[in-house]
Amino acid sequence: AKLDQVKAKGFIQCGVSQGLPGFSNPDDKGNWTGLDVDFCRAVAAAVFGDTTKVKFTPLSAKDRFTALQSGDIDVLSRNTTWTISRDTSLGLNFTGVTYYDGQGFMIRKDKKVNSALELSGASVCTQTGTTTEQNVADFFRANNMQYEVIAFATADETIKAYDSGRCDVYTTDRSGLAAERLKLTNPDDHIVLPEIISKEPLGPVVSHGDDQWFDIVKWALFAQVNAEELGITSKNVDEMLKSTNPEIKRLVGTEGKFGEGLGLGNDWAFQIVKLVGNYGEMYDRNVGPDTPLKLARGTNALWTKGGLQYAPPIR
Amino acid sequence: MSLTFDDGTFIRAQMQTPLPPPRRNVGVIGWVRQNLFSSISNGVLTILGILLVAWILPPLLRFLLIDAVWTGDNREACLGAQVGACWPFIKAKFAQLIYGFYPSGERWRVDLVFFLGVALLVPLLVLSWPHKRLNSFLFFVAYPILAFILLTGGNIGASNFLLGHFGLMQMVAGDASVAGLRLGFWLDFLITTALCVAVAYLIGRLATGSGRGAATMTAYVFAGLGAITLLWDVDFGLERVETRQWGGLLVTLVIAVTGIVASMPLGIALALGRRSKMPIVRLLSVIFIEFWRGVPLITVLFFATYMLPLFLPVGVNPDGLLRALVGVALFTAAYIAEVVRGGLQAIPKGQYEGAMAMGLTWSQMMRLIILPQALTLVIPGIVNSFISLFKDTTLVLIVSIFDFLGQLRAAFTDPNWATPVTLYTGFAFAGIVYFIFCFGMSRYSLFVERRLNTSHRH
Amino acid sequence: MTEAHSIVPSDELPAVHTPPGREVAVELVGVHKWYGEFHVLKDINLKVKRGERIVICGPSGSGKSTMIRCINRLEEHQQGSIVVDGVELTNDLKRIDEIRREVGMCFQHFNLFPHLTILENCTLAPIWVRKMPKKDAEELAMHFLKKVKIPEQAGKFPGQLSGGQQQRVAIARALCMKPKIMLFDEPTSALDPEMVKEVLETMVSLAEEGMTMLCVTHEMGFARQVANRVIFMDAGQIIESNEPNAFFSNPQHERTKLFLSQILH
Amino acid sequence: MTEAHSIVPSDELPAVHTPPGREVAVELVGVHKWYGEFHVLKDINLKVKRGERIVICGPSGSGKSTMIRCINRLEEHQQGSIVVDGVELTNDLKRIDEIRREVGMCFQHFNLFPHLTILENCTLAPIWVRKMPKKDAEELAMHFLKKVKIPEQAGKFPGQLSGGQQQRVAIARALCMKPKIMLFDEPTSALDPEMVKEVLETMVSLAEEGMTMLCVTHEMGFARQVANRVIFMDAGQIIESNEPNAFFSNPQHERTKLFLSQILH
Amino acid sequence: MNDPKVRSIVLQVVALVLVIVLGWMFIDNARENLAAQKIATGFGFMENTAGFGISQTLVSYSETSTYGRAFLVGILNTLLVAVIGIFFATIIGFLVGIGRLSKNFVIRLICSCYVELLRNLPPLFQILFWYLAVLSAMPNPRQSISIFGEAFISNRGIVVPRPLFGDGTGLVLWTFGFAVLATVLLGAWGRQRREETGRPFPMLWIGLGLIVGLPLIAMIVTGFPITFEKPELKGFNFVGGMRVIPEFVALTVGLATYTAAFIAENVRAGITSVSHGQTEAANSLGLRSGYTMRLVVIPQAMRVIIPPLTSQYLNLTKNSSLAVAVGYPDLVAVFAGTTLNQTGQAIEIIAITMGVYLVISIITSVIMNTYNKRVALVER
Ligand SMILES: Nc1ncnc2c1ncn2[C@@H]1O[C@H](COP(=O)(O)OP(=O)(O)OP(=O)(O)O)[C@@H](O)[C@H]1O
Ligand SMILES: Nc1ncnc2c1ncn2[C@@H]1O[C@H](COP(=O)(O)OP(=O)(O)OP(=O)(O)O)[C@@H](O)[C@H]1O
Ligand SMILES: [Mg+2]
Ligand SMILES: [Mg+2]
Repeated sequence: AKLDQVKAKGFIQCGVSQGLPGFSNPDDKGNWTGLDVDFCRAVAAAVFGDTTKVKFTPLSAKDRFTALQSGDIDVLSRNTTWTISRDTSLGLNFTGVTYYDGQGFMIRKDKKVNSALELSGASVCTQTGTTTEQNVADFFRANNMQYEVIAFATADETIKAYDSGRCDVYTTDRSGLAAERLKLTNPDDHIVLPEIISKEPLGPVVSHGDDQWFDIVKWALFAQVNAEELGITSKNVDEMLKSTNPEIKRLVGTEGKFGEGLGLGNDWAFQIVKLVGNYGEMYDRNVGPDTPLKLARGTNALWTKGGLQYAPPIR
Repeated sequence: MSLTFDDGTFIRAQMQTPLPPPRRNVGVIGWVRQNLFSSISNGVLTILGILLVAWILPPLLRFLLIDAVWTGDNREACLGAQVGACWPFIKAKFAQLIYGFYPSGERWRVDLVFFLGVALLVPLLVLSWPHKRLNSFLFFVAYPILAFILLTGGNIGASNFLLGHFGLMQMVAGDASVAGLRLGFWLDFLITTALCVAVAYLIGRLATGSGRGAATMTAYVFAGLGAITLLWDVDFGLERVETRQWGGLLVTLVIAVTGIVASMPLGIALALGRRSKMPIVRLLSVIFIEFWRGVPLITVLFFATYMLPLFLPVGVNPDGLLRALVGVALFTAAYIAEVVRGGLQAIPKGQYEGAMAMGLTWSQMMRLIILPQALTLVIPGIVNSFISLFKDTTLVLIVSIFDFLGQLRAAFTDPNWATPVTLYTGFAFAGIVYFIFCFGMSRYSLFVERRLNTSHRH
Repeated sequence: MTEAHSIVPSDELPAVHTPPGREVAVELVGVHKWYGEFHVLKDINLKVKRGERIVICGPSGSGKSTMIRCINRLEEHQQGSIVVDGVELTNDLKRIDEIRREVGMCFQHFNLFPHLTILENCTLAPIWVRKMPKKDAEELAMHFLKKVKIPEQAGKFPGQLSGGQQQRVAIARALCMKPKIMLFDEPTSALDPEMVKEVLETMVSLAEEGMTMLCVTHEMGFARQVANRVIFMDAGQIIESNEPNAFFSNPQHERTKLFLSQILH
Repeated sequence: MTEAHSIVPSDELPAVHTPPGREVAVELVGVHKWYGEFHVLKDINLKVKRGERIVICGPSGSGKSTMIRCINRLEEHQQGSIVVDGVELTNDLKRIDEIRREVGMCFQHFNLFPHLTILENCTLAPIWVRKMPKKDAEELAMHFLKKVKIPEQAGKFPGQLSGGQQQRVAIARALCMKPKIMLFDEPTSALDPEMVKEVLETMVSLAEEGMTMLCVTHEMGFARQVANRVIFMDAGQIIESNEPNAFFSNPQHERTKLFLSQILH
Repeated sequence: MNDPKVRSIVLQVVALVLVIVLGWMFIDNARENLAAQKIATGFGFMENTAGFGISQTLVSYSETSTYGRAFLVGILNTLLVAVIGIFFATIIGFLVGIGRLSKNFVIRLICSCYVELLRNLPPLFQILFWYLAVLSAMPNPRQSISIFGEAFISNRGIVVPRPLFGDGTGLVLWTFGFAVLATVLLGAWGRQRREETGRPFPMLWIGLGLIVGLPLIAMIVTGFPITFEKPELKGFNFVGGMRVIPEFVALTVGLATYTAAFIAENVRAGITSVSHGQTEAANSLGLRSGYTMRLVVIPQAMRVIIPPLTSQYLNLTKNSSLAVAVGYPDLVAVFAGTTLNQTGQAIEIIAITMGVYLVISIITSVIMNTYNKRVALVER
């Protein structure tokens, strides 16, 4: 089974993106950081109790699935949109949603546009991706608007072209908009329009055929979300071991033997929270308001706070 | 001094001694006159040229030096209205740009490889340095083997040779191993060697009457191959570093150097093939050359990544870097072949005849007479190809290999350094690095060209 | 210059006009030349009258070619003055072009244009320099090609001719500009004995028409037959200058004697 | 072949061995050759004895070079047989290599290797073909360079030598293989008169040592002095073959008479 | 057995057998692999709706067009860049190459710097430089530079009026065609007259007059059937008219100047390979330096220049695949990029792309080789 292979290897091979600010990018020391990366570390924490036992493979959009199919990587945590065709026809399983994203527009304030529906005739800068260009085309066609699209290979050139006035609007996933905004000469002169023209639930993927491994990856995320819901953080998790709240006890492993079902130790969730943190911590650390990206929780808030992050209970 | 008669008769009585030349055209003014303002149109051109320089240089200097930011820890330092290059960004990412994701504890291995490379290359490049033979051997044979062991960690765990693929060896040897070396592999290797030697002997016998030469050649090749594999298979206790973790300048140099070294012999062979009198050999060479020359390197690398695995037996999945290396080498070889062909065409027939008349064999003639001259003639073309190759290494990003530029692009995605000038700074720095290497090659080739030119040295 | 547009009516060349006061075709006074530090020409003094035919000889490397090349400014001299056809050679490009139009040159290595046919080689300069209509230029070229006995080669390329034929084309090409002065640099080197004869015959016939000629050659037969004066050079200097009979029968200078003794073996 | 490894001990070359039954060095019987449709050599019959010295002359394009080049198979003949040193020339590569080792050739255009020094030019073949140790080869090369009087040029490159010096290097290079037969193709074309003399002197001294020589040349002085036989070719055929005195004083064929009359002007 | 013929036959047979065995192995493996991975193959996808927009289309195209149409658009865009880039690269390359041999020190220095700088920097940087430099130099559409109110230059590109053809256009076009023909014929006659009489013929002016004048007269006669759709600033952008987009300009300029640096080196090598004697001979005939260059040196240098020049043309064409960096929709961006991303049919798409480039390259090679044969020297 995958778990045994991974244990034998001594590390998890995790596919990440080749560089997406806040999700997976190398930091000054050459370590991969970001939301997607931290999730891989969470899985490593669950399996090994050690976040360093993970190796990263940067993958392009084109070879990410092949890498998974061929077993080069154990888990793919690389902003991959969950769609039915990918879930069913590629021999893969999506394990959950680490980030609810959607394609949006950014525009200069002085254009005095408040809605994407006023964009008729605009020039649109975008990065070639799997669906970005199609989404724009569909949106403008559905609303009977004219447009001109200029598609670049990388985000860096796209934002430069937009900044220099080549385009009226810049479109990409909203997380991307926040990241690229940092590179604008005057970030405050630009606004993000309210419309979201596509649903982009991004989540980790594993390959078909090993349900145990599928469960481990799935529940690693659920454990983080549950931890946030229960108020368990990496700072207070040690105290939480003494908690009497049965829900907390089940999560940190002081009650029940839920780890066994996954083939792991019963402290699996404890390790995740201890070493990586709960979902909120992970979010805030990588993309939250205190980071340069300054992304509000929005749809990624807990269901209790009006967002979509909801995890089945541990019991 | 001399006798001159009315009828034009003249006899010199005393020979003149050579005098030093007059110093008329020396001095700054003389030089300026002659070189800059020798005519009106020349003067106009001179002034236009100076204006052009005055137009380009100042903004460049301002961005790179005057307005540049020199210290800081994150993006905050480089924000602002009139900011030039953001050098702290480069400083923060410098190690990555050189080593990629190579584990920081193991970077001494890369340093050692760099150091050895320079130490062996410099005496090779200095034409007057003695011991060229030993030096070439060290650089072209010993160094690559050593570099391979150092960079990857060696201990490749050789398991399958030719027969192994057909599942034949397992039965005989199983998984037994001695001192970490798998017996199955080595048995397989020996049998394959014997088979190949035999085949070579047969072919040689058919073609030239005596198969001994071909057989010993093959035996030597296999012995070399075996020795190298053996070395690579030994466990030196170095940590294994996958090529995936390599990156930055390291990858750029590995690809460029391997590409250059591998494409030369291949290109020469192709050029000779294209000029061969044997129609099939010629046709194959032409097809090969025109194919590789006709398609963009991007698609070649695409091919290597997405399609090559399809053409190989199931389960054989060569390393990504290796695929890129092969692609780059074949691509460059096609260009080199065309350049070399040009050189071969320029060698007068008399040189061939001179060599033949002395009783040299074909290979001696090529090696000793024709190729040295042809290659010297086309040094500029070869270096042009190398410069292109060096710059084209950036395309390996497609194969998920982070070369120098790829690593830079990855660094751009760090939100901690996302500023309006990050991109320009990065590209300016990369531009300088690429320029240094390419310009070095171009100048060195000029120097060699002059040195090897034996025709007009008085 | 004035008769540039007239075509040759008969087989005869028009006689060379000698404007008054211009009876000196070429005059070199105290000419020195250096190649870098190397002193090639040392104090050359030479006066060539119109219609005179001068043969220059001397050992290899003595500066014969260099001197000839200075006369139409293919090389620059550093000291002294050279006056050709009444015009002094300076850096003035206009004047140099003017002089080159009047001075024909026939190179040691022919220097034919390999990408042009023989006819085109000959008509190139008349058309572009003399602005002669193409038809006239071709007629003129054929006239001279006939004179050097290779009219049938007009359509071929230089690469298709034998050495001797190329040599003759070079002469015809120079003549097509109807120069007042002709410079020949070893016009018979690298030729077969039979060819040598033909080329020399061509030159003799030119000489008979009264053209001013300076010719570097070692064909002593030619010198005897045609030259008004023989000049012997060595080490960048004119050693001896005399009329042919005296030169051959009674050389004065030691160096000349030695040289002649080796040639006439 | 057997003495390939011995070095020359003194200034003298070893006497040429003549194995019994091999007194004929070169024999051409009914040789024909075509270039495409062009019949260059027509029924050539020639027998050269060991130690014989033959001069070949004739007008340009008569096939002299072609014939010489057939003898060491730089050109292929289509009909007839050529036997060199007892070996018949066929397509067999081994044999051709064997013959080329025994036949030295000195080209009309020298064909020196410009990227090698003079010494390297001379030692190349002894080292790679005769497998001689480098030191011995160099000694041998210096021996012959001395013989042609240019030992001081050994370290230079061909491009730095004058034509006459290059010519002599070409001779020395051929001799370093210690060939039994030497072929010379116009060894004095394109040379200065002073140089011609030097080259011919070298050849005379070789001839005196008894080497078999075939030499294309128009230097009749050389023919008179050295040759055993003079062959006159025209239009691809041997027109006349005679010993020198008879050839010059009393040519038989009309064509020969015409040719000689033009040379001896 | 020592016969070279036998030898060469054996060698060739061995080579052929090797190639066939290798090829067979490849094909066999591919068959097996394809079957095993159930990868969809076939070119049916070319008929599917593309569903994405393209910023520059030389033939009509919209989001509802097929992938096949997008493919065609990509090819045409690539060809456009290649042809125009080659044209300018050749001109600049020759000028700089000749400039490197100039007598003027400053010109020589500038040309050397040009070559060393542009040749040794990656083309990607240069294209980006031009793109961002061009963009930053241009005003936004509202402040666009207006040329007589007809054409506008802004950071959206250069917009010019688009001709709309009404009734009677045929006549105007015919007269235009006639004028061109007449000019060509007249030119030929003029050249002939020049050769015959030596008098020059003012071809430029007469030709211009003909080509502009005749259609103008025809227009007046037919009452101006050709109207122009003037571009207008509407909302964000200009509407109507024809537009040259900045991506195209930057890519073409970048590629042309980059390739020109290589061409310049080839040209220099070619010129220096023409022996000095040729220049001297031309000079001694009285030809001025301009004529000498044009009539004697360049024609001979061409022999040396053409083979590497062909390589450079191929390189320029292939480097046009860098287009995607500046958002120009060339073949690789549109087809091997967006289309590949959307359909995932890597094998077919990469194979087709390689095929297209191969065909373009081979056509270029054939044309250049034909020309090369024509300028080859005739020798014995
Ligand atoms: N460009 C040059 N630079 C330096 N030295 C030169 C140059 N050209 C010629 N020389 C030298 O100038 C001297 C005279 O050369 P020149 O060609 O005039 O000789 P020459 O008398 O014509 O000899 P030959 O009979 O061999 O043609 C020679 O010693 C030669 O080496
Ligand atoms: N490769 C070839 N193809 C066709 N014809 C050739 C070829 N080589 C030589 N010829 C012709 O063969 C004839 C004999 O040439 P060859 O070189 O033997 O003459 P030669 O007697 O040596 O003359 P020269 O004294 O000028 O050297 C000439 O007419 C020549 O044009
Ligand atoms: Mg001379
Ligand atoms: Mg000959």
